Amino acid sequence: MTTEIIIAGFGGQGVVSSGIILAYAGLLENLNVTFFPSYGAEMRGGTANCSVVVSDQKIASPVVTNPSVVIAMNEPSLLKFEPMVKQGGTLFFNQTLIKSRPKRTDIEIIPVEANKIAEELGQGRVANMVMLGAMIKKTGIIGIATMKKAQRKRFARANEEQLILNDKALERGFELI
Amino acid sequence: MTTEIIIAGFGGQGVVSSGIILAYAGLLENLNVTFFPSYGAEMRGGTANCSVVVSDQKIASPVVTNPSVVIAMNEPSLLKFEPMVKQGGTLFFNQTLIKSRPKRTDIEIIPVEANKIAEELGQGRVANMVMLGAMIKKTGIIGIATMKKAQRKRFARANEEQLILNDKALERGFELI
Amino acid sequence: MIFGRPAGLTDIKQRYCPGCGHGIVHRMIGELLAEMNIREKAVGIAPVGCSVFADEYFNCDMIQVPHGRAPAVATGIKRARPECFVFSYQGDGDLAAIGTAETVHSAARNENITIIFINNAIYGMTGGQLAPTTLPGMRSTTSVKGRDVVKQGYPIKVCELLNGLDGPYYIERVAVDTPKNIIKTKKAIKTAFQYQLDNKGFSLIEILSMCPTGWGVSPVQAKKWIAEVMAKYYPIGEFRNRAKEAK
Amino acid sequence: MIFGRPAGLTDIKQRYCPGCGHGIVHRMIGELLAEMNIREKAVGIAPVGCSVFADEYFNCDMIQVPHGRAPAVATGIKRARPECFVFSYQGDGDLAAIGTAETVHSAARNENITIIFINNAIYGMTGGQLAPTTLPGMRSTTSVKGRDVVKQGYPIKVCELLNGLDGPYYIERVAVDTPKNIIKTKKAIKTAFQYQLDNKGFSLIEILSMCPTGWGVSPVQAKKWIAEVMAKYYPIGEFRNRAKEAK
Amino acid sequence: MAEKQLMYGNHALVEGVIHAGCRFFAGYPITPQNEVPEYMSIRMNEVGGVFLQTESELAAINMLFGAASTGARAMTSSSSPGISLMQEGLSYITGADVPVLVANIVRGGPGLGNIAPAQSDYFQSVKSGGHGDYHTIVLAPNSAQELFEFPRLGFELAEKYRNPALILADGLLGQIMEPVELKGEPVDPKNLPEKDWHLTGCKGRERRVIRSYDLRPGKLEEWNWRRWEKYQKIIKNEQRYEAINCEDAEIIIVAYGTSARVSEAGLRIARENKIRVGLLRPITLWPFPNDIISDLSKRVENFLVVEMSLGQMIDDVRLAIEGRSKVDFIGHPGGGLPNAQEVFDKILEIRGRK
Amino acid sequence: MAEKQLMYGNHALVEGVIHAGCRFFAGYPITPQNEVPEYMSIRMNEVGGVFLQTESELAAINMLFGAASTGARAMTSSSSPGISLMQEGLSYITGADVPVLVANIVRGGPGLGNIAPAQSDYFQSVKSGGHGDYHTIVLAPNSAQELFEFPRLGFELAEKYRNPALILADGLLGQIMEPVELKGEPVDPKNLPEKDWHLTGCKGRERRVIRSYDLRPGKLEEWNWRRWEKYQKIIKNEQRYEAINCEDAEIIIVAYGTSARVSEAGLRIARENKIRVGLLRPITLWPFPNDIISDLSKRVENFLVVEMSLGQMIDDVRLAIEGRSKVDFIGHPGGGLPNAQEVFDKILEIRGRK
Amino acid sequence: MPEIKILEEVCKGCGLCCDDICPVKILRLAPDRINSSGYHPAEVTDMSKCIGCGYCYMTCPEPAIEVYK
Amino acid sequence: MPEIKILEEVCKGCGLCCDDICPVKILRLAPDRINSSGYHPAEVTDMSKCIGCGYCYMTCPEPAIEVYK
Ligand SMILES: Cc1ncc(C[n+]2csc(CCOP(=O)(O)OP(=O)(O)O)c2C)c(N)n1
Ligand SMILES: Cc1ncc(C[n+]2csc(CCOP(=O)(O)OP(=O)(O)O)c2C)c(N)n1
Ligand code: SF4
Ligand code: SF4
Ligand code: SF4
Ligand code: SF4
Ligand code: SF4
Ligand code: SF4
Ligand SMILES: [Mg+2]
Ligand SMILES: [Mg+2]
Repeated sequence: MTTEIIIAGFGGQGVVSSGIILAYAGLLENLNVTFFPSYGAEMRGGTANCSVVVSDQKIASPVVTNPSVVIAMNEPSLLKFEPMVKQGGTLFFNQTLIKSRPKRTDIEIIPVEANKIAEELGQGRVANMVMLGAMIKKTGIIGIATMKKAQRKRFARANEEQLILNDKALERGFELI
Repeated sequence: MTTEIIIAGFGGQGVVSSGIILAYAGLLENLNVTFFPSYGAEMRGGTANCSVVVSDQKIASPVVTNPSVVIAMNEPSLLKFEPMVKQGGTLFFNQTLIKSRPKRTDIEIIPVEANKIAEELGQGRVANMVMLGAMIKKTGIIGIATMKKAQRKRFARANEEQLILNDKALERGFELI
Repeated sequence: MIFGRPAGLTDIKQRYCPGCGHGIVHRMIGELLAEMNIREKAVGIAPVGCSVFADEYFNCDMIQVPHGRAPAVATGIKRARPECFVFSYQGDGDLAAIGTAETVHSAARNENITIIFINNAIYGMTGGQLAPTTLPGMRSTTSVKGRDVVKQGYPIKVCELLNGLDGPYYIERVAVDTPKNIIKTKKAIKTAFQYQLDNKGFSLIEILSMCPTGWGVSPVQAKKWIAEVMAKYYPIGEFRNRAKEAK
Repeated sequence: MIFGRPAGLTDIKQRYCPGCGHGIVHRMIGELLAEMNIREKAVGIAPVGCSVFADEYFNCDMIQVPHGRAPAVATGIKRARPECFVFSYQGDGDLAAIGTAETVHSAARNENITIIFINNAIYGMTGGQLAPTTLPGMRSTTSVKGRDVVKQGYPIKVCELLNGLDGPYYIERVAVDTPKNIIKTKKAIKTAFQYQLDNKGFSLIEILSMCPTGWGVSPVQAKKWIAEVMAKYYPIGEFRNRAKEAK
Repeated sequence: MAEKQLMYGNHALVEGVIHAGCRFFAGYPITPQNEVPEYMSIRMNEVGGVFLQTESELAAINMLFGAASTGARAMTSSSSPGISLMQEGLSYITGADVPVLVANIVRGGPGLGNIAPAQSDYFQSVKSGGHGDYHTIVLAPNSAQELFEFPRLGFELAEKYRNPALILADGLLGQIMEPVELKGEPVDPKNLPEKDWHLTGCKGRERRVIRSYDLRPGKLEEWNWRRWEKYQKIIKNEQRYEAINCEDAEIIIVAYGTSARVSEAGLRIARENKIRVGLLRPITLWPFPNDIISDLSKRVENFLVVEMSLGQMIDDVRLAIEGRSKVDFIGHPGGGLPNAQEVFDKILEIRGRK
Repeated sequence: MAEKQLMYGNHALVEGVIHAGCRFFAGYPITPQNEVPEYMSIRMNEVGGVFLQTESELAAINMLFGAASTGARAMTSSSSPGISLMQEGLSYITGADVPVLVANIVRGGPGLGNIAPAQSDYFQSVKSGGHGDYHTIVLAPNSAQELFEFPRLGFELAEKYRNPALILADGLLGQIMEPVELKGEPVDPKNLPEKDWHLTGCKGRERRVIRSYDLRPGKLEEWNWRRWEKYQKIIKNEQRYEAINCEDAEIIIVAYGTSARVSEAGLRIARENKIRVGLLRPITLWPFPNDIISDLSKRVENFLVVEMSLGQMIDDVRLAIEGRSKVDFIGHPGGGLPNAQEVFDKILEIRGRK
Repeated sequence: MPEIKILEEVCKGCGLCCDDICPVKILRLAPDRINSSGYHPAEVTDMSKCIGCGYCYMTCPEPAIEVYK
Repeated sequence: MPEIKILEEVCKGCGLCCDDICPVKILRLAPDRINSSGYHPAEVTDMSKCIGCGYCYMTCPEPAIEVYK
């Protein structure tokens, strides 16, 4: 099975980290993975997004054009990526920051109060973890235990409280579904 | 008729001027002409030489590989260009500065005491004029009157004594033959 | 309204990071283009750097040019159309690294152009690498343990360097960390612009400017760092003013 | 024999014009390579310019490099093989025009190399065009009426320019017009060579040198012109010597 | 087998360079390859190598010229505009027969263009963007794994033939993360042999000179012809490619780098639909795998070239095919990416025409 | 008819540039084109134009970028190594759709090479030595007369298509003296029309922006495709060549510049010997006169390409011929010159093979 | 009565205006709100104190502040 | 007795050594001779005066002068 995922949001929303954590997790489960970030201007501003492919076969193309899963962290991302989701795919969106609502009916749509929950946990920055938790539960492509390992690989230099907070956020998201 | 000429010598020996004067002269006699100088290092040192083609037809190639006329102003030039002279062609060489002697028997060889005569005229620099005088007399491709006009075109900014001296040098060479 | 977005800036929202010094300088240039009535004859030059987008932000004719070559392009414009007002806007990597030759020679020619030089001691656009102006010991993504002057050399003090030339007409270093310095900065830019209008020749205004992202600090920490550290290494002041020498 | 062709020069007859200053400097470098016992670990860099042929003349390993890039090549050699003695030999067009950035930055890095800089105020090799060092009013084949500082800008004083940097260790300007100055020149070059051997860093020796051909005068007139005109505009002397500052 | 690590392509390139025994890097930042100098600055520090962030790409390529002339394995990395600035230097280095390694992580052009992945520097790389008659060996990886492996191959070929080698990779390959296996024994720089042209100081031997000029009449022409012979050898011995499902193919796609990966995805769809499509992926762009394509063209009617450009490699494909087969094209210039569906659609179209 | 004057090719070029109404020159000395800046400095002074001797070729090409952006006819001149340094600038200028004129008086390469005439910068000129997908219009004069005439043609084409134009002439053409007729009415720069993209200050109009980048997803690709359409127009409308004795030819020589003149001399020998040889001289190297060669290849069995290089234009000839005819080659790299006899001998050899 | 207007959608919450530059210290970042770009915009605590000096405007990179008299 | 040797074939007749640099003024360009490169070489008028200071050697670009003691 091959899952093609796009995660999108502001620079500061941990979009790239989310993608890398997913890729690490895939690798930990001995799957083939590719991760491809794409930014706006040379480095500054605009919205960032990344494509992650997780598969049990050799991955030909790391380029994702119709993802089966999209995580939209902010308004512009929703507008941009909702139309791309493959029929029958799943769209996760950050209900806290996104005013408008998805329109498609041929895909499954999962609203997540990512920032709200994150703020409850005391740190807006972990909204991406909440999203990831919800996503893996829903799609089942990766187990939560692996995700916890993976985020520790990604944030090797982070302090323990932060890592624990990340785990909590993953769990909160996981429990949502 | 097409005449292909190569003139060669040291930087300081007026090789390039000689070629340009010949080209001017050809133009004055409504012939087609091309002149092509070639130096050694970017600008400095070594021996310089130039190719002149004078013809009553359109000139295809300005590149001269077997000249019918060669003027050698110094030793290295003689060594380099003697072998190139077309069978039945003419080789003029500067007897004053060139110790060795041409060997070929299938071409006409004209020794000229160019520097000696020039020094007699009071200026070594006009040796090239002496050579030109001898060459045009021998080959008859250009008249001496035209040559005098031509050198005045070349040395437009020179003072009158110099121009007269040049004429004298042309004549001395002319008379040699 | 006594203070508000100047006519010399377009309405486009700027892409710079929060607290970036570029915006402050943009605002002042935008004001001067309007106040000095030169917007309509100005041709501005955007470099390669975070301010590559300056060609969207200044409300006048603009050209975006190869990395470091702004002074050459400015020279071409000014020589071809002396009636135009020509300014380039450049970062430290652009002006003091890859563009060193063009900077030095346009100054030596006393080319009648104005260069606004944003010294933020870092390569902002590409992600915070070492700049020719990165301070000794200062961290960057290519000097993670801090600039080692033995291996990576000493920073270049652009005003001091150009002051070794006979050519330039006006050279001054300023900063945008406090309102007081910001006001001084505007004055310096205005003086430089005026000298070009008076055909005096080459002016360069070096502006110490915050790059919170590249420095990895908050905007407020960044502005404090300018006063506490940066301005000590790059002293603020007028280095060359031939108008005064003349007197 | 007390004076004669030094072991640091090859036997190849030099292609320079009669009375050219390059030959005088070559001879001294050739002597020092032998006297200081560094010939066998030296790698010399020939520029693009009349001295492109230096790669035939110096009796040590040599590399001929792109116009103006000698300091970069020197950096590459020295960093890759610090045990080698590395010197570059460059003209004013090479070093102060197209090579400006490499010159400034190798100086700023205080790269442990020695640059011998032949300032003959002209582009000799290409036929006497304007150089960045051509004096105001001086004629060249691209300034037939003399250098017009308004249109063609002011000459670059390389020592004064580089002295605006913190990096360089030793900078001195000398001349080869008289035996006295020639002796001084050799002393300066020797000092620079020694500093490299002592790992002190960057040295540049600017040498005012005759180009009779480019100047359109006789060799004797040329050498007189250095004392009477050139050295007045480019004052001879030591600009930077960190060894002395240290004390 | 070393376990696989998740790595950026740009980091894999750095590891490959260190693994190949290179201890000299000089370069200037530019997106999308900033991770190369950044990570290189850390790794060179760890292995005691030289890392130089230069004032410009001109300085970088000329520092390589110097370093490599002493026998050091030296490399630089940049992206399109920076590589354009190296053309004079590359011409000199090739003219002086000095081996260096240059990586171009290509972005959209021309001009400042953008920072999206592109393959539009093909001509510059294989036809020699600098002046004079010369070629640089050009390797085209298509994965992080190959970005790790090709630096070593590049140095080996460069030194074998005394000629610069290029690694040409679109920005996507530098920016992706993939599992990479750090295969093989690392090269110890101390074991690299001294060659008879290295500049090391002339102690105990004749002095050596490295230059790219010869003003003696006719000599430079002779030198160029000698280089030509060298190039014939390279063309004969070093054409590299990967052929996927070409045996029975009725349509063959020619693509390299990311285009090749997307094309392979397209090929899979085609095969699922029982269409016999093959993929010929050039690994050396110079020497171009001319012979295999020429052979294939004797039995395959249709070729499809897929490039992230307006069409550059297609010239070399057509030169190999010499009119024997029809050549179709999918192109995406300016940082555009092809996708598998579009490749498959094109295949259907070609098929429809038959 | 103006009387003919004996002129250096390089001086004829200068006169042609002034004649074309160009009043902006920026350049850096290099043999074999030093006579261009030297004479230009005098002429620009006379006509009140701008002459700038720059600090480098990089500065020169970027000064042109600025000057031409204001609507001025701007040109620079250099030779091979200097042109290599302009590749980034040319890529930007093309990417910004700005017309400029660049002359390359080619010398032997690669590297410092020598100062003898060469044609080894063909690839760099026609395949675009800079990064990204682009082409520059390339004109190839073969006489001092054409060096006088082509600057005007170059500016007109450059402005018509908003694209840089190159004049590619081997060093011999710059160095020879030939009679030149200064034909036609000189262009008065004051009469050059203002275009809607000139940067002149935005008084009374919308502000204008000249740039070569677009970071918005997909936009740069669209822009490149628009430029591609422009290029198709140029290819369709601007292929220029001179055909000599091609009507009845059994063997056709393809050569430009000095090679074409030498080949014509060879052709004359052949015709004297009753051998039906023709000469197809490309005048535009880009767009390459593909169509005529393609047509000729449908009836002519043998082509002979003569270049002062290891063989570069021959690729474009083969792309036009697509295997229909046999292509022979005479090459002289590194500043070597062909000669008429050798061309004739080759013709005999080809004939002998039949 | 001088007063200022903060363009909340333009503000990037950099906080430069909220530090020590306002002579009457009436600026801060809104703790409770974020704008659609996800930034906490600056806000005025007591407009009546404003003296219209314009320092906040001068310090603002965007500028997201307008000052009225 | 110091003396110098002039390598006539190496000399380019530049005259630098013949100007004022020789303290005893014994150098001049041979008026009558030219070498095979066409230059009038330097010559010594009165060797006995030579003090072996080496100035001529130092001044000579080629160098075409050797000094012996
Ligand atoms: C020839 C070339 N080299 C490198 C780059 C990559 N690049 C873009 S911006 C930049 C440096 C920007 O730093 P600076 O000039 O200080 O501007 P800042 O972003 O700090 O304002 C670099 C190296 C490029 N675009 N072109
Ligand atoms: C890239 C490049 N530009 C220009 C040239 C032509 N060129 C050769 S030497 C030279 C200048 C030489 O002048 P200088 O450096 O002062 O040395 P000099 O001959 O005076 O000793 C120039 C411009 C070149 N070879 N390469
Ligand atoms: S990176 Fe630095 S300079 Fe660039 S926009 Fe951000 S803060 Fe400003
Ligand atoms: S041109 Fe000048 S610098 Fe060059 S060799 Fe002649 S005299 Fe020396
Ligand atoms: S105008 Fe002055 S007083 Fe009023 S808010 Fe701004 S800084 Fe404070
Ligand atoms: S300075 Fe401007 S952007 Fe920053 S917080 Fe204040 S209003 Fe917002
Ligand atoms: S050594 Fe001294 S004294 Fe003797 S000739 Fe030479 S300069 Fe004159
Ligand atoms: S200085 Fe040397 S070259 Fe000049 S004249 Fe004297 S000996 Fe001859
Ligand atoms: Mg910066
Ligand atoms: Mg010089």
